[in-house]
Amino acid sequence: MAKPGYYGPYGGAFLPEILVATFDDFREAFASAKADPSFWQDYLDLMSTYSCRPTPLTHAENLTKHFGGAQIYIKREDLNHTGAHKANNVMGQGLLVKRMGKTRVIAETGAGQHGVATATMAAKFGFECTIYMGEVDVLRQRPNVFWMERLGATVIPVTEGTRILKDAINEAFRDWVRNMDSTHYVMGTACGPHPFPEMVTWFQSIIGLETRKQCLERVGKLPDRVFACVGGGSNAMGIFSGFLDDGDVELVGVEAGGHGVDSGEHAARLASPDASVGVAQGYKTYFLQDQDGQMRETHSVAAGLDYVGVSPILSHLRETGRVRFSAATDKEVVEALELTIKKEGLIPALESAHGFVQAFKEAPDMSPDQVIVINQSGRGDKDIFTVADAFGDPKWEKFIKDKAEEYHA
Amino acid sequence: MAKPGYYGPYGGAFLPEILVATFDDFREAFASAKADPSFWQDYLDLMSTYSCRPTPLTHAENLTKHFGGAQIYIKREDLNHTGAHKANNVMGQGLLVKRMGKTRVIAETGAGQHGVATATMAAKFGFECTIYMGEVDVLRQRPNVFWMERLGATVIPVTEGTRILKDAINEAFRDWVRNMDSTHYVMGTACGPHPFPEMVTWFQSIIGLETRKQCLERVGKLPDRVFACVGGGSNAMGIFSGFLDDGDVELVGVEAGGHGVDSGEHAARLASPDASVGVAQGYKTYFLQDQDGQMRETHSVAAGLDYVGVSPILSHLRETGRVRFSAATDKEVVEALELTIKKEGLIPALESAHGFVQAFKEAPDMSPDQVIVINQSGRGDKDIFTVADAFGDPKWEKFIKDKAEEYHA
Amino acid sequence: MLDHYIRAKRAEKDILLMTHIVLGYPTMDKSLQIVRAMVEAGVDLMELQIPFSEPIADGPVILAANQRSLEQGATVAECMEQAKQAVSGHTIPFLFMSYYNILYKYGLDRFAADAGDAGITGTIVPDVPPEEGEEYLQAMDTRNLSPIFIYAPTTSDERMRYIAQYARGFVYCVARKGVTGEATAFSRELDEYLARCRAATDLPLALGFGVKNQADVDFLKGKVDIAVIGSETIRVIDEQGVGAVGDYIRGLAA
Amino acid sequence: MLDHYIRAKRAEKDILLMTHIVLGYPTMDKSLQIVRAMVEAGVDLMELQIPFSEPIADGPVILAANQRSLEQGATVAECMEQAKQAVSGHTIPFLFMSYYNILYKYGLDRFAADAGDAGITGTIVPDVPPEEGEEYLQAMDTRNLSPIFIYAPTTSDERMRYIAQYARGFVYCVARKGVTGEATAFSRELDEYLARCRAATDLPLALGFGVKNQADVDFLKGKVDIAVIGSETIRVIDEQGVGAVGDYIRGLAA
Ligand SMILES: Cc1ncc(COP(=O)(O)O)c(C=O)c1O
Ligand SMILES: Cc1ncc(COP(=O)(O)O)c(C=O)c1O
Repeated sequence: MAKPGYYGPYGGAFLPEILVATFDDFREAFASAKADPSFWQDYLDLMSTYSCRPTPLTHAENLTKHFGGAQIYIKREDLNHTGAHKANNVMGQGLLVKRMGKTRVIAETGAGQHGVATATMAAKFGFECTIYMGEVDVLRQRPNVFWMERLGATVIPVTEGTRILKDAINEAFRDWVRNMDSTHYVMGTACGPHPFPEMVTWFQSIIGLETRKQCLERVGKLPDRVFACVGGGSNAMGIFSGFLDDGDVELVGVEAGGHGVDSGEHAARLASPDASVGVAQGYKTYFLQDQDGQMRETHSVAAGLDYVGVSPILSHLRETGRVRFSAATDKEVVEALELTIKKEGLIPALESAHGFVQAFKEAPDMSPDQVIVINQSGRGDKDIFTVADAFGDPKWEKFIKDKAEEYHA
Repeated sequence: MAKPGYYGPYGGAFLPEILVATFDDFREAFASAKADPSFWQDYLDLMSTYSCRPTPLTHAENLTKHFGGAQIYIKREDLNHTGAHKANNVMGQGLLVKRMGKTRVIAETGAGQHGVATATMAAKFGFECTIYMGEVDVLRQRPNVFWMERLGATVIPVTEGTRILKDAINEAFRDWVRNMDSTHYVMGTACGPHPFPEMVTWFQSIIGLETRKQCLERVGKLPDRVFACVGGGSNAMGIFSGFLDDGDVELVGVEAGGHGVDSGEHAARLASPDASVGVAQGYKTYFLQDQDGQMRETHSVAAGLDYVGVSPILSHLRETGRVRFSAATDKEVVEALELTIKKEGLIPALESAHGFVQAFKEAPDMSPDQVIVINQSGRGDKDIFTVADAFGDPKWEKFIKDKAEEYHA
Repeated sequence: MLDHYIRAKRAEKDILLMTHIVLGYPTMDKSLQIVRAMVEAGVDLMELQIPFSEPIADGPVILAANQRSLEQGATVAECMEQAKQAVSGHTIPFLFMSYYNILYKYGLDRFAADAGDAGITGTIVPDVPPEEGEEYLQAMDTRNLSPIFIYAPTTSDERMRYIAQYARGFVYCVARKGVTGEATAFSRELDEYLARCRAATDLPLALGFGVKNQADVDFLKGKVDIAVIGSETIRVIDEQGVGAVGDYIRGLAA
Repeated sequence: MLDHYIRAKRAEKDILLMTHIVLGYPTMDKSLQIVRAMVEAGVDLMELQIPFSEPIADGPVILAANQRSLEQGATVAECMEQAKQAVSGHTIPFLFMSYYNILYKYGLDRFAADAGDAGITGTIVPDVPPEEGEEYLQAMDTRNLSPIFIYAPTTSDERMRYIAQYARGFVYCVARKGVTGEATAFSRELDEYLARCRAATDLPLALGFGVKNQADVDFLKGKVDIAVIGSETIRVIDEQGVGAVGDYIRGLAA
């Protein structure tokens, strides 16, 4: 890397001047934390006493048998406190915020997972907390909003722009430029201006480090392929980090194919020809944008993948060929979810189920002495409102209608 | 213990003759499993690769500071797969079912936690699965029913009796006496005929064994007091098991005080004078029953504590003075929940929050070199419908109404 | 004693009939009416069930009758009283059927005493196996009441002999797995099971669970001493009213 | 060059006015009308914002104007065309303001070429710090366009000097933390900050963010060369219509 914060031509820190000093401090604090072994130790201690790390690596014996090919293992980030890998990043940033002496955190959230994780971290560390969430998402993800509020966070519905995740990010930046003295912006994924992609990846690399070790201990060898869904790219970068130097381990990122990569309604930046390089939200990467550089609307059944940009590190790793990308459609995702629940008693988040789709496509053509690891980035019970709709469950609908009646009474 | 399966005068196996042979086999299979060190090792392996054991012991520093007394530690059973300690019991019984060569499991469920856990285990082990659930609970706990069905279980709403947990237990027994050749009844708590209380306690003792070890390692001494909520008694027996022989460790069980132990609307069997010794559902213990021995209606904000009986082992431990009992009212529970969420970023299940109430009452009067452990038996996000109502959140109500509108359209 | 009565009666008849009612169902008064109609129709023994909130061994029909009776406020004291009235004026033996908790809460000794005073001959308590029955057996014995025990198809020969040691009056053979009120196949398999029962005890045998019509009763002749009609009489009452009971019973014994 | 124009103009006036509009807001036609009204009312420089979907440094007023313009279908090509028309017939300098992605996607060289051809004098791109601006600077330089850089109160003296090396035309001093369109306290603290800006560069200084009325403009006299009125003109348009702009501007410069 020639320039710091760049991954090939991607990355950078396209910052309004007002934030430059804040980022100088932030970069410095991060660099000093990264160089300080006691910081990582504190992080490990926190994650093993407050969340449930190391998370298990589960051998999915039934799925393996079902597909009759590679041995399928599942890395269980769903067992983290707050139910997803988001906790890793957020707790790490919490420690950094403490180190920087700031007292307030802000964050964007789409599905609400990162918002809940941040609000949780803020409660634990005693920080003030404001969460920006597109108005559309506030309406869709009320359960998460409810918990954020219980956790003491102020949830601000963003009514600007398309009122979804990217607009929440913009609003969070607008808050930050006002309050940077007291406030740290806890970005939820491996995107945004440098050093966010590097830092989020660093905290999430705990997934990959554990997985590598667990594979060697349990299977006696490294996996042949590792699958992860890609929204912003944090869970994927997290697990991939453990294997980047292991040339024989194939790394596969799976994006949101929505109604199909040809439909125009998807969120596939690296697995479709629809995205192009641009600069927004402070960094350079592939964006789903029009010819003028205006960001397009994206679609996915999984709110957490429904984002226009993608980690600059992944853009680079696609270019170097180190990571292969594919997309999974909404329909495939619901099917993979159904199968995984029935066969293994695991309920992956809709986001995570994207990784399962591609793994299921490839497993049958592999041999039983090959090993696949899928990153189950989160648990799906948070998705009940979406999943119930995807299944069109009439009993669920009746339950909601009756509940509404109760409230009308 | 004079008679096997008895704890002082409590316990036993009051079985219809048709089930006696089944229980003979069951007792034998359990005894042989218990005597076989490889069985426990298989259990530990399963729990550490499929669930997230050992679960962490979290130092609740903010709550400790807030109350200014004893150091408060929280045992994190909420981080188990499926979100509660129920997984321990269910996975253990799954291994036993496999050992017995049976192919079908049935279970009762109240809140739905045990049902989801059992359905999960059945999916993992490839068993057929039928869950009995009082009709009232089916209506109240639709999200859990939804997941059980997705997991491949048949959920049968019980329309007999008071249509709640105890009636579901009766129905499960009625299924069992028809299908005992193929079927094992996965009882969800440390109640029922011998060897259920002993077996469920044995599987749950994993909580106490871990806690004891973690305490010694982290705190350098045993805890002074251990608090756990008591429904049927499985999570309490689980954590208490680690300390029964440590005479200096005070053990405190907290029952559902509902609207107050004087109100008649509660589920306090050992912490109120309202219960008396009886025999029902196959075992002898304290029941909330009328003078004639008819079971009374119970009430708790926590569905999982809303039960007429209690583990015979706990009835005995109260008598011997080894375990002290108290009750927490619905109101206290919601307050403790709110405080715990805000201060620690933890969301205990409403059931678990009962233990927190009593711990919070006692912590301030203890000294900072004393140590309290509370068993957080499960996570509370499953309780959103109940908690949102308890908080009377208008935004939640609006969300549900809007969702209902959508379904009406 | 009860077994003497049965043996004597069997000298006259190929098979005896025992019927079952739930006290307080459909109402206290009507349950007495039903008893009268049954006795007049010629039943040889009667089971009076004291309702319990958790009747674990009963199927939906009897379960619902238990609940209905309790909802209408039936108490154990009242059942005791009604039993006394039911017994009086009839010469056949009456048995109490209930679950252990009812006896336990009432006090076993007091229960046995009051039951004895009411003229009751024995008790059927499906959730007390002999292993758990020490106090129960003692109380029954003191008052000369016959504790009726149960054999099931799953009961081993050895265990049948074990149970026989504690059984008095007769042994109640459950025809099949499951709870009351479901269909039973009256088959060769049942024959073999009953032969096992017969070999295990000298006491008379009753067979219950699923006995519904004359054909069932005929099938049992020569195999057991008593045919027990449980849920089916409640079904008849539910569907055709109390007045239909007499004819139904007469149809069975024809 | 731009700085010569500013210095020359400053010889005549205590302070210059730069106003801002969003191209295509409220409509393309009206935005041209507004430009005309502003120039006639005597502004000395004009900022034409090409709307972007993610205007991260803008507050609600300008943000909403960006969105409105895009919703009505504004394209960059059209903005380029409109800019050409806006410039023609006026003698004051016009600057493009936008975010980097707009230039980047258009092609930096092509953007600079087309902007130059349209008569544009310089560009304000708030999300390109000099560190990220190599290509951008080169493209602007080739076409003799002035890249306007920004100072903020959080910018250190050292960094101000660093930025000054890349700045052309003038330096845009942001009055305070936050985004456009919020209130600014015109205070001693601001004075000190502006003194730091002044010390760091020989280029003229503009001050923007929160300049609203004559008092604000008066406060800035002698401290900076240009007062920038941004969100406030949009507010005036939103509240009083396009016709009110001329009077508003004249009121500031009075
Ligand atoms: C469970 C889960 N997985 C994946 C993602 C996508 O984010 P990322 O690509 O940064 O891992 C999200 C985002 O909300 C999520 O909640
Ligand atoms: C989270 C949780 N805690 C506690 C209980 C009570 O059961 P027990 O007393 O057996 O632990 C339940 C029962 O559903 C539960 O779900």
